[in-house]
Amino acid sequence: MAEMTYRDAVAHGIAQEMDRDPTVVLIGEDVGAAGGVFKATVGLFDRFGPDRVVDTPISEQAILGASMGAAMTGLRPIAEVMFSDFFAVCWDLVANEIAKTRYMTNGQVSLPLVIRSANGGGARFGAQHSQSVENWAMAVPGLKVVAPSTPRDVVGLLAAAVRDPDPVLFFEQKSLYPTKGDVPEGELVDELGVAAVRRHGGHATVVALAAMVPRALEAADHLAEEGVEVTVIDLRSLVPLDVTTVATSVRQTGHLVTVEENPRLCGWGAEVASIVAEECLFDLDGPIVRVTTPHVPLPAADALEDAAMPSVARIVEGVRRSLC
Amino acid sequence: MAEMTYRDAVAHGIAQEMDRDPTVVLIGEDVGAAGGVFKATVGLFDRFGPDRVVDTPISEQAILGASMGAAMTGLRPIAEVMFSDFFAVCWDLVANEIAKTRYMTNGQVSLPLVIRSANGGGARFGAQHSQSVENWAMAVPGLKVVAPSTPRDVVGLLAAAVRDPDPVLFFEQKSLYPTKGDVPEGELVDELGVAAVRRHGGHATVVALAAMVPRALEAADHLAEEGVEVTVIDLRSLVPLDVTTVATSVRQTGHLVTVEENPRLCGWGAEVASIVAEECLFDLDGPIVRVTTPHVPLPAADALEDAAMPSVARIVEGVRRSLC
Amino acid sequence: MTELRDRSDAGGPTTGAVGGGAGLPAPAPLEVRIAVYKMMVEMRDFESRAYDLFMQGLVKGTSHLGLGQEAVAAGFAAAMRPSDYTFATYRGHNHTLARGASMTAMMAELMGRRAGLMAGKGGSMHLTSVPHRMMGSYAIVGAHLTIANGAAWSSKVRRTGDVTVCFFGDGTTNIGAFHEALNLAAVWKLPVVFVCENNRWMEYTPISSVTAVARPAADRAPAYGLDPVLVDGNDADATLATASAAIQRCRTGAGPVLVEAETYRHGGHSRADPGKYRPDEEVKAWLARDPIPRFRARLLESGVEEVVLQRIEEGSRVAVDAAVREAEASPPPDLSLVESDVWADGGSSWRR
Amino acid sequence: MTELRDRSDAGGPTTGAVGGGAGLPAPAPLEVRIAVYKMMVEMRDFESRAYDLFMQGLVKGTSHLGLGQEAVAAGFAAAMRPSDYTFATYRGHNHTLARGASMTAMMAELMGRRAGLMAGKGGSMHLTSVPHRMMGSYAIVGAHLTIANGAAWSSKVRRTGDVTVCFFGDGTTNIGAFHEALNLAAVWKLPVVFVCENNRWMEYTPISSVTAVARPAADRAPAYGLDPVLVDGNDADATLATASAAIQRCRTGAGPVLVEAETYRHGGHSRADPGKYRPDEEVKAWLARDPIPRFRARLLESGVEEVVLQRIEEGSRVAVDAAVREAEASPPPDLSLVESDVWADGGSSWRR
Ligand SMILES: Cc1ncc(C[n+]2csc(CCOP(=O)(O)OP(=O)(O)O)c2C)c(N)n1
Ligand SMILES: Cc1ncc(C[n+]2csc(CCOP(=O)(O)OP(=O)(O)O)c2C)c(N)n1
Ligand SMILES: [Mg+2]
Ligand SMILES: [Mg+2]
Repeated sequence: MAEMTYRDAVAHGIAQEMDRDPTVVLIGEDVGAAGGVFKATVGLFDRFGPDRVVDTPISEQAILGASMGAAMTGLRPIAEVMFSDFFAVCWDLVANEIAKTRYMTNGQVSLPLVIRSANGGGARFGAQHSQSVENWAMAVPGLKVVAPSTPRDVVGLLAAAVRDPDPVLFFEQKSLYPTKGDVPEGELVDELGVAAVRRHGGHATVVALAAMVPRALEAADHLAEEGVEVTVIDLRSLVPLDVTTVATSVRQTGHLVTVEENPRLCGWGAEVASIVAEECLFDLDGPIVRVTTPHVPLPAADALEDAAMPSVARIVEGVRRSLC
Repeated sequence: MAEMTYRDAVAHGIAQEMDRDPTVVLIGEDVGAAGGVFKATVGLFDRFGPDRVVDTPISEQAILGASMGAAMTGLRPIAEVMFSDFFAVCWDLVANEIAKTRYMTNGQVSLPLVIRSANGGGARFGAQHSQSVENWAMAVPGLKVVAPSTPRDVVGLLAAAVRDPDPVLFFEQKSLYPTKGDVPEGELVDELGVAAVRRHGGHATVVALAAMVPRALEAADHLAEEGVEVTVIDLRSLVPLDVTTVATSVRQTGHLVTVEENPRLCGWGAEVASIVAEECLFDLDGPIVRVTTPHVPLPAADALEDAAMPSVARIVEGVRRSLC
Repeated sequence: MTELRDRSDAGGPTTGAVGGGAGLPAPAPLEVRIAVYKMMVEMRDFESRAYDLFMQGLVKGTSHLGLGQEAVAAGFAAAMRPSDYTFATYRGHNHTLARGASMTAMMAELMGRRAGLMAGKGGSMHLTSVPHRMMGSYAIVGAHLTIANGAAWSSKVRRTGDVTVCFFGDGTTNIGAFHEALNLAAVWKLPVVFVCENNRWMEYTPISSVTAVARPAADRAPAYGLDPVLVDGNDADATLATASAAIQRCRTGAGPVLVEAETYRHGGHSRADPGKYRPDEEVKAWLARDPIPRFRARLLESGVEEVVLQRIEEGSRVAVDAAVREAEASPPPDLSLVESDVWADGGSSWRR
Repeated sequence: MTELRDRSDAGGPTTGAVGGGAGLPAPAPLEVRIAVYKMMVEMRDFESRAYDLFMQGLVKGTSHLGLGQEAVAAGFAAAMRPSDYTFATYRGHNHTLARGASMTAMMAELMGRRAGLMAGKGGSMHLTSVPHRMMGSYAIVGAHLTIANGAAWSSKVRRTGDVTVCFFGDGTTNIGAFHEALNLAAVWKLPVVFVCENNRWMEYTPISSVTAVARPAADRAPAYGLDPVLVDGNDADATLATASAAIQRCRTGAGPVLVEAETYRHGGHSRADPGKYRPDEEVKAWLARDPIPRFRARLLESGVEEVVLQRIEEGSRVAVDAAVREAEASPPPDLSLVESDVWADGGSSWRR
């Protein structure tokens, strides 16, 4: 058991997979000699050399295209898109090519490929470097979508993603990079699509993802002080989606609150809410409440950004609303 | 009153606005001399000339960038992205620049700009030319999103979009191009964000968009034969979203079914369902049912494509499921 | 031969090969040239029939024909070894045939039948045959140039010596992905040949009206430190020679090659488009340069007997007839395919 | 002077202006050059202070400084008329100052205060001042070149005679949008000057290691039918002269100009980056070419009195001090701004 940061867990997890499988390569802007702009790939260049840890020009389409072509023909690339906002400059590769090619070719082509990206707000970087776009990915059939909330999960889910035969978008929440947690020694591999129940409580089910998980847990502490006990589910993966764990909990609590960092419309919470409203409607004892960033771009100033993103207070208030 | 096709209504609507306002310009691939690949801009080049109806290279980023820069500085461009699938090659302009610039500049920049695109399936064009991506747009704060279902609405909503001071994504459902309908003589201007109730019935509320509207109406006919009377709401616009009309109807019927052409996850129906599950939960007498294309890319073969998209039979079945 | 020189001594495009093969080296062995002729005839027959079937409503959706552009596909395919990779566009029938895919499976794919190359899931614009190293036809302009880089990168990392050949149109040279792909290929010295089939039209728009340079690909080669290479794309000897030189250069690790092949499509852009927007004289002049009769005459000159060519032509007709018959006999795909093969486990489930 | 010639007679890049201004025409009038000096000094002082404030935690988030690159911003701004448009990147403080935006508003924006140029909603990477025709700083590489085209297109359609100047880095020349923007500008003959500030580094990666040509912008100009233009970006006389010529050319309707200005950033890429990845000698050599002392010496040679320059320097310090004071005194923005101005009606409602 070693304590490490979420940031270091990324490099640790990549190293575990590159050590194991010589076909795993890492590609992206400044991922090599510089160790990544978030310092999440430090040491890999020295350890695995420039043939396996490859710096690129500012050409996100070329990065993902190269990764896709390589995945089609025997490599298992891990590509980095530096900020998830930049998926917009290479969305054609992600949504139209990588997601659809196995299907269109009736299974002729396999794309074992991971695309990592720094996602989310909290760093005062403004509207073009702070988005939570996991719902962009979730909306496209053919993509698996993962977003760990702890250093341990970074390693376990990254290993699962690299070993998965399908394309996986791996969202690293940038506000979590400095956070610390225990990571077990030895090889660590998780399964995609298994949520984690981070806290048990009978009054309501709170479903969160990535940076919203610690915040939901903090809200749960506050609520416990007033006698409200909530279950907090960390989804960990949006595709596959662990409907079983969510539905089981909602059947017990009768109340559902989702906590999403993304702006309101068509977030993953809407999907979860719609599933529950179809499959567990008669188990519900109160409205399904979604706590999200309002449907606005993120502002840059610290005071404004803090006011925009779901706060502990807003989560607490959301749970209260769901209970009435 | 003149009968015209949805296709002709596009050119008619554009002409109405170009006649009225000399700052309106049309830009895109083959929109000019060729009259558009869907023949939806026929006649405009001859009528308004090459300075106002401008053919471009295959450079979607350049098309939308030029439109944005022009909108910032005194023109009101209507840009065409030939197939909505191609939004993926210029998503940075749409999602990061056009959507966010007013906000980021604290209102210094206005972007009166319409982006038209042929959306949706049914033409056997396969997975990269058949997507319904209105939910991609809905998920991005700063974009208005419109999708007419009739020739009349094409004209009225296009006029509203062109006159709107904000960026509007205007989705023309390509399977509707050959359909016909009456368009009143004289200037026609609608309001964005007003849904239309296309049929009244007390047993359930069916909410549909674009090509799913006629299909939902057909399903309503079938259901009426078995004594089930449904209200069919044509949303017409996703942003702004006419929550009032939907909620009012659900409060009366107690049942909600959404009919979405998009693949399942994070479609607009999920958002509508989550709103209703929050605001009208205690009005619901049955599960909220979403009828969507399954979460797969669209296949090309006619038999497969027909099986994938929401059919009248699946809508009927969905309504029945919502009633139990 | 179109020489592939270092950039240092390159002034303008290398135009030696353009204009009917004057200045070419001794042509390829006769059996190779005959094989090229056979490919071209089969492409022509296959696509002509596909067009008829489209007009009869049996080919649904859309199709983009390479009628008139056969010498590019055949010349390059003949210069490739079986393990080399092909990437093509929606105008990819010829390139798929050229790598050896089954005519029946292709025709059935166009018709949306169970026997289709992808069981109907891809359609005309997405023909793919991985066993033939035909790595796909791509329907959105630009992306596949970057994907081709990936296959070439993989070949380089895995040290297989394979070369990737990537075809695209003149209109494609104006999209961003073209630029990113060419730069990366050059910086990484990838074994990839980019082949621009310049048929002068981007759908209904003349390429010259939307492009800042006269030769959309060749005039951009120097922007990537590459030699400009132009070839007469309607001259099968010339395309074969250029292809061989380019592929050879890649195979030796000298980095990518960008070729511009000047050619013309005989028909419209897609579907039922009659192509009326093109000036009559332009069409007439290019029809007179039809690569098939031109190459046929050249083969006769080279001593091939008429009967050999006739046998090829007859065989092609028979093969296409059989393919159409078999495709028509194939039922529609099983509807369970709709939800199959999103994932490698064969399914499409997104939940647990 | 960097001559702007027709492509026809252009061999390599026009390098006349590089290397200290030898061969330049008579410099601009003294009052213009003094104004340029004043701008440069203010930029230097403003950004040095912004860096200190960042290290003190008062500037949050990120900031990208143009320390060392001032001669580009000042030279171009001095050649523009007030109605011309500027588009810049996240490294846009200098360009925003150069167009006349208030130091206080800019500093307050960096600090996330109510008095900010965008009331804190944009931050350092998005400085925009429409009244000064500073049409924005863009934080995602590439897009703004295409947007600049739009402003130029609009000027052309509206026949205003205004010119758009668009700044970007060397690393930006490898992204797709660069290619699309340059081609469209050339085809449409837009009045836009694209200025590549080649500071040799793309974040922590040397541009030469990821680019297929030696001069990332100039060597690509011919791919768009344009003249390659190189200028010593650390020589304010040279940038001013090149800017004037380029803008003049655009103003007369001759189409776009692509300029590559060779320069260097004194500090790291962003935030607290010390830029240690750069070779010591490289940094030393470029610090020795610091555009400000160099231009100062040149002005003295031209007969400007020392006291004039000292007064400028003193005035700049005072102005920056005042700006910092005023920005620090400003409260955080009103929280209602979070949901304001998504739409032109001032609000952000998505429902009815
Ligand atoms: C990104 C994108 N934009 C537009 C289209 C629509 N489109 C399909 S083919 C085509 C013309 C392509 O021209 P060219 O590259 O010359 O190839 P050709 O069809 O002549 O073989 C266009 C604009 C597309 N498929 N993808
Ligand atoms: C599309 C995109 N990819 C990556 C980045 C991250 N990034 C920000 S600045 C930068 C380097 C830009 O280099 P250059 O264009 O030379 O400009 P400079 O910073 O040197 O002024 C990178 C890679 C980005 N902002 N946008
Ligand atoms: Mg073409
Ligand atoms: Mg740079």
